[in-house]
Amino acid sequence: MDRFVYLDNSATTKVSERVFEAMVPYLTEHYGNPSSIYGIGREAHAAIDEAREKVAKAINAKSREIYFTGCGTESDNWAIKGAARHLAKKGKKHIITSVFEHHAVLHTCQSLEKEGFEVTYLTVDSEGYVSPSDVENAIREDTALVTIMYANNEIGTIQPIAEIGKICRDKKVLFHTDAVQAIGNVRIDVQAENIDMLSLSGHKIHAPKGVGALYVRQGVVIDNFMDGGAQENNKRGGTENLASIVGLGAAMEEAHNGLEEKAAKLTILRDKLIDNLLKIPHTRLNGGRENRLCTNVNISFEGIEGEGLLLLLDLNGIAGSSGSACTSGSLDPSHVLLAIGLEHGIAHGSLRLSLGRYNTEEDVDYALQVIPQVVERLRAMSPVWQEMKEQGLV
Amino acid sequence: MDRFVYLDNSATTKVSERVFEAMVPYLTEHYGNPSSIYGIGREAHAAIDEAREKVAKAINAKSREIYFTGCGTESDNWAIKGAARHLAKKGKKHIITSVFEHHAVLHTCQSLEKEGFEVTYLTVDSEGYVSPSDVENAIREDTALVTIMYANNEIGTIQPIAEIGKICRDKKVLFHTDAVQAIGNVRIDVQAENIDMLSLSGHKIHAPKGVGALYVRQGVVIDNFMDGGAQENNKRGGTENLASIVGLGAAMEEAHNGLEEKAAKLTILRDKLIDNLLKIPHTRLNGGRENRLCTNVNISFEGIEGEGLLLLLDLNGIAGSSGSACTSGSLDPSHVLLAIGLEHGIAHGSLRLSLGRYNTEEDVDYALQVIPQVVERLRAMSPVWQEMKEQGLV
Amino acid sequence: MMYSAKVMEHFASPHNVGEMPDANGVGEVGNQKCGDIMKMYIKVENNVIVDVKFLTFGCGAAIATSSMATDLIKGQPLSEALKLTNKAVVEALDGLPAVKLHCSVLAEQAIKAAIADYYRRQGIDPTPIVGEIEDCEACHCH
Ligand SMILES: Cc1ncc(COP(=O)(O)O)c(C=O)c1O
Ligand SMILES: Cc1ncc(COP(=O)(O)O)c(C=O)c1O
Ligand code: FES
Ligand code: FES
Repeated sequence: MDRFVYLDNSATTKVSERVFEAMVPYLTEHYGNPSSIYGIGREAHAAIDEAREKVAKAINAKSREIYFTGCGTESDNWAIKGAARHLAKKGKKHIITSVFEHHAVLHTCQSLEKEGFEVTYLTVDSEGYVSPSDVENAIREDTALVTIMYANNEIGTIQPIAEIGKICRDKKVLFHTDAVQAIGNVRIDVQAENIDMLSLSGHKIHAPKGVGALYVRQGVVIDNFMDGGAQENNKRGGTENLASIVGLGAAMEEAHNGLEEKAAKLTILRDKLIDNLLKIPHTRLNGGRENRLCTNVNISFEGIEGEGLLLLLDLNGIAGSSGSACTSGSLDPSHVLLAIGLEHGIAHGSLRLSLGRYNTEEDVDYALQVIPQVVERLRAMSPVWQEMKEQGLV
Repeated sequence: MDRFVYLDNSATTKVSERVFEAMVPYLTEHYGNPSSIYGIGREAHAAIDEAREKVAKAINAKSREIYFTGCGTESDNWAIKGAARHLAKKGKKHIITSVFEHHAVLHTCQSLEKEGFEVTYLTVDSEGYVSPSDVENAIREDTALVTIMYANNEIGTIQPIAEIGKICRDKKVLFHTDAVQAIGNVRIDVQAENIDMLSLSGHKIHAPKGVGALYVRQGVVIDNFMDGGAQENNKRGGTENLASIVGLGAAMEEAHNGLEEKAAKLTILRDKLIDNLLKIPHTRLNGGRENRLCTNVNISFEGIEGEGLLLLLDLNGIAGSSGSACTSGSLDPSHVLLAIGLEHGIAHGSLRLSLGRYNTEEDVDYALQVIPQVVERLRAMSPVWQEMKEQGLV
Repeated sequence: MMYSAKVMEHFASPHNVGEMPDANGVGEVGNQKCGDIMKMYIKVENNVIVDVKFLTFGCGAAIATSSMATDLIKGQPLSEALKLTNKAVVEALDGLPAVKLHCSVLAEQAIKAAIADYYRRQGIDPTPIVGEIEDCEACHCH
């Protein structure tokens, strides 16, 4: 099996050639510490400034509103813990989020609960959207922060961020959004959408793993998360992840040049995948079709279990992911699929395919050739499917 | 000016060729997410496991005791905040550290003070050593943690870690050491030295900036710092910094093979620098000579100011620092030099030269040719020096 | 998480898959909530398992353990088949990741359940012979 079709771009992406080339000098000759005052130190500093400009520009922020971090998870931890702990001093100890956030947000909120914060977890509808009026109704006198993801990582639904931003701004409550999945796929404007803080991560947009950024609107004050040296304007200690930051800058620039064309192309591929996979009987699309990332396909196949599906796809050279618990070794299937109302059984049999810049129509055609066969094979050995058959359901 | 002599290896180091080559595949073709179950995901996972083995082996730890982080600063934050917050639940809210720790430790302790912890900052003697009996005397019923750096980043003094480790173990108090500067220069054995937690950082040992590790002895429980996914055995969320972790593994292996030979070679270079720089009149060595990193030279020149010195050295192609990289460019003189009793004036006129694997005797000879001239030039234009002259002191 | 070559072999080409219309013992364990359901069919003649088939809804490890377990009991007397432990199945597969050990527990239980069903059909109380078969609620595989 020589063919390799990567359809897991929401898990991580390949570093682009341009990004790699931008990084190499900083992994070789230009190794100065950005805090040092001699030549290679100043150069390193300038390279970081340039990357900061690029990140800022892509989301319509100012350069000094961008802070580099070690990953998307750190950005989420910092934004949420930093805001919560800061505002707790003013008696604000309530946080609003949704039940289907990424674990970087959910587990952060849970750890804040142990610190004495109260968290409201908004439910989402069966299509996978948070309702702005739910946000509005949940806001209290003591609400410190609303944190709602820009787009869901499993089912790709794009949330009504501008509306939520407007509500929060009107009610004078801080608004953070985890845009890790949206960045590069949706054009984001932090000013127009009234976003106070935004998390992003390099490895979802063809920069390396292990670098992220947090946008914090000028005037918003949050506690530091990483105490240390004077880097990042005294707000985030630690010698800067130089090469990866340069890579992130290059990746943001690349992602935002021609974003619309890329999205249009991917939407066509995505729809071809969805339409054809739905032809397999007893199959459902998870997440609404309207406001959906151009990259995301999430389908449940009744009667089969996701890990087996992934392994068989792997044997056929296709990389995808699943909301099955078995993949993660836990008993519970994806909290996202349960949140939109799926039963355990069917949640276990879900497949996420996520497209990226380098996918072609041939990739999609190949996947559409392999997947129905694989599903059929697994169903043939599934007691659940046999039972459905006996009951005349299929 | 073509010559370039890098004598700031305590600020950061050049990525070694072997490390770079080990990283490249993970920045190009092997881009899988280590949590994914298909081929390139499993490969990535295996690469991280291998790096973990290498890091563990270098300090005589077990592989499962090593957690990868985003930098040395994160390791320090996690160890100290994680232990403090965990033990606070058992009523232990006292921390012992020293006045001359790195800011990653000091600022972390200060932020814990705001959370209600009490911190004892031990003074150090004029040679730059913490006294084990001071540690012993400071331990109380409610002491959660002792954190003392392995070797000081500015003056290179190696602390009596094994003795402090023994005291802490006997008193059943957790012991953390920031070994960011010691790693690769001193052979460390976490078991023999009774170290419970140890921080290290890649970019001081020829791995890239923006990756670190924390050793946590098996059985020691601390709170998580970075909440998120199930990575790092559920203890540190965030997609792993794949390429840099692989680089860190390779760098640890490289640093620990032949450590003694490298140290012997560097000690000779270091002593040549120290002996010859001390021939310049009104000059002092900061930090004791006995237990001193083989890489560290820290000299104060009366009557001059460090930044001018650095800039002139830079013009001559020599990279050095005047205190830690993080503090250069700030107005306050180094807290480390003040801690060993230097006056503000002389603290300002200090120069740190730090050797690394790639330095040669020619580098040292060149530095010894340039520095005396530069010092003389600055003294000639210094009113302080002129006054000393008028008073017949020089 | 990584599967051994043996696990992948049994997963990719499982042995003894399918239904068995003329089985004289059928056992089913697990539930969809646990993410794993195994159905085991046996044909017993003269106290020997002459044929065995399985259906499994579950992960790669579940499918591989089903396949291996059926191989191990095929042609064996019932008394031997009852001695099969999940540990033996795991060993035969060159090990399983720790998080997957529960899937092998299920294979052992599915066999017991099928044998119990066989005895029941013969009018014999299986409990003294087979013992209790734990269901998922009681499972301590996690
Ligand atoms: C002693 C010491 N601790 C911690 C750090 C912080 O490490 P990093 O820059 O990787 O965050 C440094 C270096 O900057 C250091 O010298
Ligand atoms: C929505 C979302 N938030 C946060 C993260 C975490 O980012 P990182 O892996 O860089 O920590 C991810 C991806 O893993 C994600 O999809
Ligand atoms: S069936 Fe879910 S882990 Fe094996
Ligand atoms: S086998 Fe179902 S929970 Fe263990």
